[in-house]
Order: sequence, then C-alpha cells, then structure tokens
Amino acid sequence: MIEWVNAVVQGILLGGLYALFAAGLSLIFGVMRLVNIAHGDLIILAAYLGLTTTTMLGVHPFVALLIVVPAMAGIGYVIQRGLLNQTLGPDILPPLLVTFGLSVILQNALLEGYTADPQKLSGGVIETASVNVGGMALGVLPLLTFGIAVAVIAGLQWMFYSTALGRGFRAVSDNQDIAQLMGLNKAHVFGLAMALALAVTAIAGILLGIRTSFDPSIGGGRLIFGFEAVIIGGLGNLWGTLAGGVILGVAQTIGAKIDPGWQVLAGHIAFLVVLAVRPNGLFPRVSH
Amino acid sequence: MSAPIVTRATRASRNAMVIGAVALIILAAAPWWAGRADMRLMSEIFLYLSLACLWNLMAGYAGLVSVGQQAFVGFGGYMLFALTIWGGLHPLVAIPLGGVLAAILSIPIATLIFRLKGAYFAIGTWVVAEVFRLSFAQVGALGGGSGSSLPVGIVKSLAASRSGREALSYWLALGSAVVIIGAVYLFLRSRRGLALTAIRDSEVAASGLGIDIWRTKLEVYVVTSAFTAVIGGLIFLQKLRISPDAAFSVNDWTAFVIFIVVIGGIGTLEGPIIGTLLFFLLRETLADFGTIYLLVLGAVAIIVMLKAPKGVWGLVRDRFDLELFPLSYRVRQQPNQKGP
Amino acid sequence: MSTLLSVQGLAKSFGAVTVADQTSFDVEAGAAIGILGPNGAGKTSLFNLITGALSPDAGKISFAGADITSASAAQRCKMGISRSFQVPQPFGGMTVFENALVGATQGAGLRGHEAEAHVLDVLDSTGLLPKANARAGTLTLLERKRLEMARALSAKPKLLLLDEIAGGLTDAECVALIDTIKRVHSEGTTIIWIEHVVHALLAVVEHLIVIDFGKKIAEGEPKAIMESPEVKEIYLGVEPDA
Amino acid sequence: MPEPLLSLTALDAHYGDFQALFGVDMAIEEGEVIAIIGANGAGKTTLMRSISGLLTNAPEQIKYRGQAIGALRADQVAHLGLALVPEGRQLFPSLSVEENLLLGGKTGRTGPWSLQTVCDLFPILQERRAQASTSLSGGQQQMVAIGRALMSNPDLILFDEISLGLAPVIIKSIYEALPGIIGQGTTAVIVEQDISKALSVSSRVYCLQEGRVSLTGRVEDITRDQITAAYFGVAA
Repeated sequence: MIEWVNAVVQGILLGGLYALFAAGLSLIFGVMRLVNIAHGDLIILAAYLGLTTTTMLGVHPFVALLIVVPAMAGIGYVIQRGLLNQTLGPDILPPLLVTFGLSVILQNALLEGYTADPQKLSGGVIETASVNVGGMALGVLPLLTFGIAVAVIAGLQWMFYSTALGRGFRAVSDNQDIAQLMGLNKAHVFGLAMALALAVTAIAGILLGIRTSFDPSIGGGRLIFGFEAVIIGGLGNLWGTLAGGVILGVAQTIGAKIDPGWQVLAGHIAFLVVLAVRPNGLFPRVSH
Repeated sequence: MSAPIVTRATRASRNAMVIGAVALIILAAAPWWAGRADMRLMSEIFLYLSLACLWNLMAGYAGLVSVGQQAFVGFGGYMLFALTIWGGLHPLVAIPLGGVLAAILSIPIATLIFRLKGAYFAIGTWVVAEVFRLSFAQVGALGGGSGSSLPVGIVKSLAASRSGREALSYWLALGSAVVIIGAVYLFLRSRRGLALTAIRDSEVAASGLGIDIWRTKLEVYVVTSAFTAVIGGLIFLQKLRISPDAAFSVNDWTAFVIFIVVIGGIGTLEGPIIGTLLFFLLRETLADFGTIYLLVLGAVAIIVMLKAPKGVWGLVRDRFDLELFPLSYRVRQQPNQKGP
Repeated sequence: MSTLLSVQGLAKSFGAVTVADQTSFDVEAGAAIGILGPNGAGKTSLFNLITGALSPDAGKISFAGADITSASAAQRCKMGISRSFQVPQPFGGMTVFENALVGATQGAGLRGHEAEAHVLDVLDSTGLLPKANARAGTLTLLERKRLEMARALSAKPKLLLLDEIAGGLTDAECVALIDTIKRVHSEGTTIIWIEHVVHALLAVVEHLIVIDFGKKIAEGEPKAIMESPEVKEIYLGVEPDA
Repeated sequence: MPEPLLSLTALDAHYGDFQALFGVDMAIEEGEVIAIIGANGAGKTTLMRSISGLLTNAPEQIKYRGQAIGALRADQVAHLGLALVPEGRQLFPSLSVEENLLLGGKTGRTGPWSLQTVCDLFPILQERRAQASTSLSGGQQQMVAIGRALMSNPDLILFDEISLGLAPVIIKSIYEALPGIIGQGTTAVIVEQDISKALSVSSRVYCLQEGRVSLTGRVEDITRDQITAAYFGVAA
C-alpha cells in the first residue's frame, strides 16, 4: 500500500517538472497563439548550455542558471523577432512547419556539437539527499523541483495579471491591431513573451539535466509531455497546467509501478482519456 | 447565342500525360536496364513519393497537419510481420489487409484527435504515434523493443529468385506511387475533391453550401491512413526487418515527408513529385556530410516556408500559369460572341 | 400559401451584447421579405442563426414543416436554405466557375454536365460569365458580392438569404441587380433580403421587418413601415424635425 | 499658408488584390473638427486604418506635422500623438476597465488627460473601473474606448463610427460629451454613417464614395441634396 502512495507522491513531484516543460508552451500560446514544435529541443538545448557552463566554469548547475536563463531568454527574443514573428498570421502552416524545421536543426546541431552520447549534469549531494516524511523517503531534488515549479507558475500568474508587462501580453493576445494602436510594438511584445518562455525553459532544462541523463534526440518526448500537461489542464490556465503536469506525472509513476515499460504509455493514455471525456481539459479558462 | 464550353484539360496537361506515360513505361522496364542499387534507390523514391502525396492531401487540402503519420507507416509494417508470421498470410495479402485494419483503427483515433485544432492537432497525432510505438514495443512475440526479422520462408514466398523478388518489390513501389497519385488526382477532380478544396479556402462558406466539413475531413484521414499503412507494409517488405524505433520514426516518415511537400509546393499535386526529386537530389549530394545534411534540409524548409510558401511548384505555376494535372475548370466562350 | 420558415422566440447573446431577443416571425413560401435595422442591430446574426452558422440560446426554427433548430449548416443548405455573406467569403484559390460549382454539386446535389450547365446559367444571370475563369481572390468587392449571390443561387435554394448586396452599386448595376432578384423570386424562390439601400429593397420586397438590438420593432407593409416616425428615427438617424 | 496638421496626398490603399482607396487627398488644420461620411464599403474604415498605421502606405502619402508617416507602424504613429477610437469599440476583453484605460496611456505622452480626468468626464467608469470591460453596456464600452484613446493625450483623435450599434439616447449623450473632449485643443476626425449627427459637431466634411472623395466643403456651404448625391452616387 505504502508503495502505491509513494508512487503517487513521486508522480506529483514529477508533475512539477512537466509543468515547467508546459509553462513556456502555455505562455506563448496564450500571448501569440503559437505552438512551438521546437519547444522540447529548446529544453534540451538549455540542458546542454548548462553542461557547458558547469564544465567550463566548474560551477554547480544551479549557479549555471545565472548564465543559462539570460542566454535562453536572449535566444528566445532573437528567434522570435528574427524568425517566428514572420510566421504569425491566420494560416497555421507556417509557424508549425518553421518550428518543426527549427526542431530538426536544433537536434542535429546538438548532435554535431555534443555527439549522441548521453550526458548528465552533476548536482552533487542534492541528487541523493532525501527527507523522511511519514515513512516515505522524498528526494530533495524532486521536492525542490516541485517547489520551483509552483514558484515559477505563481510568478508567471502575478506577472500576467498584475504588471504592466502582463497587461501588454493580454492586450496583444486579445487584439493585436488595437494593442498596436495603443503604442505597443507587437513584434517586441512577442519577443519578450518568447524570452520569458525560454527563461522558464532554461530552468526546466537544468532541472531535467540534474534529474536524468539526456541526449539530443529526446526533445520530442519533452514537447509531448509539456503539451499533454497543457491540454489536460485546459488551455490558457497556468494553474491548470500545473494540475495537468501532476496528473501526467502520477499516471506515469503508477504505470511504471505496474510495469516499467508502461511508464510513458500510461501518461499518453491518461491524456487520451482526458481528451475523450473533457476535450477542453479539466480546468478550462472561463471565457468572457 | 451558343453556350460556352467547360473544359478541364490544357495543352500542358496533355503533354504531361504523354510524357508521364512514356516515363512510366521506361520505369516499369527498369529491372531490364537498371542496376540493383539504382532499383533500390528508385523504390525508395517511389515510396517516399507516395507518402508525400498522401500527407499533402491531408495537410495541403484537408488542413489536417499531422506530424504523426509514422503511426500508420509503422502499423502497416508491423501488420505485415504479424499477419504473415502469425496468420500465415501471403505478404501481398497481408499488406492490403494491414491497410484495411489501419482504416478501421483510424476512425476512433480521428474522433479523439479531431477535437484538437491546428498545431495542437499536430502534436496530438504525434502522441498517437508514440502510443503505437510504445505499444508495439510491449509485444514480445514481435521482438519487443529490439524488433524482429521477416522469416526466410515468407520472403521466399514472394518469388523464388533474388532478382525476381527485387523486381517484384520495385514494381510494387512503382505501382503504389502510380495508384496513389492517380487516386488522389481522381479524388480531387471529383465533386468531393471540389468540396475539399472549398473547405480549404473557407470553412464557413463551405458548410453554408452543404458540405459536411467534419465528415469530409474524416474521410480524408481514414483513406490516407489506410494508404499510408499499405506503403508502410511495402517499406518494411523491402527492409525485411522491423523495430519500434525504425517503424515509428518521426524523422524518417514524417519530417522528411513534410520537407518534401513544403519544398515542392504544398496544396498542389505536382508539388510532392518535384519535392521528392529535389529531396533525393539533396540527399545523394550531401550524403557524405552526415548530420550537416539534416541541418541544411531543415534550413531549406524554413527558408522556403518563409520566402516562397507555395514551394517550387508554386513559383513555377505563378510564373507560367501551368497545370500538369488538370484539376481546374476553364470556361471557353465562343470566339465571335459578345459577353453578356 | 404555406409557411416556409418559422422563427419562434429566437434568442442569442454574446456576453452583454444581445443579437437576438425573443425574435419571432413567419415567412410564407414564395414571399419576398426585407429586413432593415441599423448597423449592429443583429441582422447578420439573424441570418447566421437561420442558416446554422450560429446556434441560438433559446427558441425554435422550422423550415418546410421540419424543426431545424439543431440541424447543421450543411444540412440546412441541402434542405434548401442558402445565403450570401455580407463580408464576402469567396473560395479565393478557386475560379468563379468553381466557386459556383461547389454550390451546384454540394448544395443542389447536381452532377456532371447538369451541374456545369446550371452554373453557367447562374453566372450568366448574375453577369459573372466574363469572369468565369478568374480566381475569386482577384475579384473586386462588387464582383465578390455578385459571386456571393451566384454561389447561393447555384445551390438551387427554396429560401435565399441576401445580406447587403446592393451597397456601392451604380444606378445601372442596381437596376440590373433588382431585375435578377425579381426574376429569381418570380421563379418561386422565397427571399429574405437585408439591405441598407432602401430604394432597391423596396423595389422587390412585399413585407418589411425592422430590428434593433436584436428585437423586432416593426413588421408589415413596406410603405407604412417606412412612414412610421419611429423607424425613421431609429434606422435613418434622422431627427423627426430635420 | 501654414502646414496642415495632417495631410493625405493621392492616398491609395489595398487589401491584397483589392483596392479600397483611390487617390484620396485631404488636409486637416490644427483645431478643426472634420466629418467623414459615406455609405457602407465607401472606404471610411480603410482610411482610418491607413492614417493610424494599421495599413501600410507609401511614406509621403500621409504627412503629420510635416513628417512622412505613411509607412510607420501603428505603435509609432500612436507615439506621435494620433489616437483612434476604433469601430465597434474593440475593448480588450481580458482587461478590466481600468486596465483598458491604463493601456491607452502606454505612450507616456503628457497632457490634460489622466485616469482621473477621464473618470471625471465619464463618472460611471470610476464606479466600474475594476469590472471586466465586457460586462459593460454598449454605451459604457464606448466611453471606455473614447477614454482609452484620450489617455494618450493625442493631438489628433479619430472617431470611427462612434454611434454604431448604440441606442439613440446613448448616441445623444456621447455627442454631448464631444465638445468637452474637442474643446481641449484636440483636432478631431469623426467618421459616421449618421450624417446629421456628424454634421452637427463638425466644421468641414468629406464624403467618400467607392474609395474616392466625392464631396468636400464647409458644413454650412453644402446642401442636403449635394450630400445625398455624393453619398449614393445618384441624384436624389
């Protein structure tokens, strides 16, 4: 029995990581209706940037965040303004296919730069440290990851609904033309949104890299997890995204408990069940 | 006054038809003039051409942008193995049967993922493909995660000699490309094809003119899934070995296909043909450069999408008003007659 | 005469904006009805509700005796309702001929040469025959409006809904348009026409409905309706003393 | 003769293949109130989109204080002191009343208008400031739209169909508020279908027909018949 409870708790904590994968997707979809197929590969890019930073400077991956987060934000701003802004419009094909092409480029560039060998970020003692709660040993790293996820989502929520920047995001999302009339340059606003999304992605990538080994080919899988969390939670709802991540995480750990080969499959099946039963997700944003 | 005449064929299309027929005869005779390696390459070209035509019908005409067609390629491949090994069927029976099974399976899948719109639909199809991959990896009898080979007895049942088998699998690939291009062409020429084109241009006006959009898209999805599975069967009949990662590879069966269609010209029948030729030209030229080739391919696709979204064929057509496959209608007024 | 279309207690709102407020009216088979009202009064929304592009919050719509409230737009077209869009929605990548052919083959269910001949007829009567091979995306606004009507007619409707097709026409074009609509009407098609160009409307319709804020505020014989000071003020924005 | 505040020279505008404006010439002096009238589809809204930068034109076709602005983006135009009250109000549904107004002040231009003075002009907005903008009535939404444009302290304000879809009594009250807005030295362009309302507050009028200027003059100099002819393209 305790094993099952343990699986659920581990799943909840894992859900924090998935929510971090999803938050960036959710943010850019919310602001500019863009679905970034390269999102997963950008998570992996962040992990590799973390790897380079830690090996070159000999610092802890958490310290590497000080470099990787601004670097990813910068990359986000540049690809949004230099590339992705040109794809936005009523036609869904250009953004889809351009980000798909970006995904292939990123994957192969990482392969070229870092080879296909699995890599890992070394988190030191934090990786193995655990605290005992009610007879269960909870890893400090998963707990920390979950805590960071909650903090990031609370931060995004606050930014979105209580700051001038968030007001700009919502205005551009509502009506690009009218927002432009108010003096907002939408190209810049979109660039900022992507920068913010990739800053979150940087955190996700570093935490992923400490938790498990990674190689250039696994981006697609991370995109799917993030996407599933977004849809399960309901489009456009950040806290829903966290809930979606948790549900996905729990489904996976329970699946793995039944048979190790079923971990990821169980997550996909949970997603398809939610899609069948509640096509708008469990916590859809109330439309105005 | 005498009535205007409605025609469809153009001079270019008649010429293209003649050239196409001649090319087909030459290609069909390849076992007598081409080498073994060339025939393998040409088979691969025909199979990719088939996949590209199918994906183009789905994405370019029905607006169903899927990045999960590898689900059906792999399914068709696995059905070939399962039905011949377990069911004792002849491969040439197993492959079309795999198509039928794919069609049946695609209906419940469609009812689920049609709830997702646009790019979310795309990722939803990918999830489905992953479910397929992980599920087949669980089937121990088919080799689980490491896959299995087609038994020698089954291979030999195709033809006794090696050259006979190679000719047969070449003709199957060529034949399937011809059948699929022909079927897509005839479909687009029919009133249903006209309806599909109308949906692409304006869904709201299409439904107001009596077109059931959901049903039309479902039909396209089911038919392309079935054909894609048949092609999958043929692909793995050539490879003789299958594994979940190879069968459900997003790069091999979807990324390349998308690049082909985008570069050639999405939403045109000619596009996939030109795209396939360009793709293989690029691949054979850059084959020695490894991953660089994929980098270049990705970059080319992005540039085409941004600078010439209608692809190479779109550029040609805009410039010369050409149509090799006569889909459009032309109304010709009698020469010495005044317009109303 | 029998009732072709019956609208009962139709209601629809988007948030605080009401586009249909307990609207009820009947249309006899073979009638020609005009709908007037200021911009934003809910006229186009009414068409969207009748054709199935919008579903109502409450109320019932029946057509030729059958309840069609929950029928899809496509089903309604096949039953004989077709419309022109106020903001033209051409199939931009297709030619004018092909646009109309969609209506003939899908809506009217015609095939082959029968469909082609019908489309040529419709294009001829709407003056679009010289443009038959032009891609719809290249047409001018006026031609697009004409195409809207041609496409609707190609579906062989029993009930034709026209949404502001006369705006911006020259005098001669307007006369030709009126002739076309009169002929369609005389061939037995029931017509509901939303139009700002009042003199064109009055040349065709036998009955007027005036709506404002989604509510039917007047209905009856055109002359009497146009004379009523209430309609003058609300619709034309003319002060009674001006 | 001094340079006009805004001048249009042979302005054309296109949507794809479709041309909506043909060689429109116009000059607006500082402090004037201009009415632009015309039937549906005459090109009024296109004209507003061109001036405000939502449609791109050749640079020299639109000049503002002598500067060629035809090719500027809408946000750049907004920073120069041009504001548009768009047709159909178009508030941001995700933003509260107050947030809508604050966004209007995004350009950071200073002048008489602030959250406080806008709320003084339309006291109901003070009460409703925390509400979702979509929960307001049409007339109140129009007040927010006007207030939002004023928040940028514009030198030139464009009103596109302010009476559209509003009850007569609301239209009346909005027109009553106009002098209070324009009186602050602001130049205004009023686009209307409701001719008599537009003429009652303006000094000069331009009539558009099928994308061309069909009539222009001082309000007191032109007759109703002239307007009817210019409006419909036929003698009444």
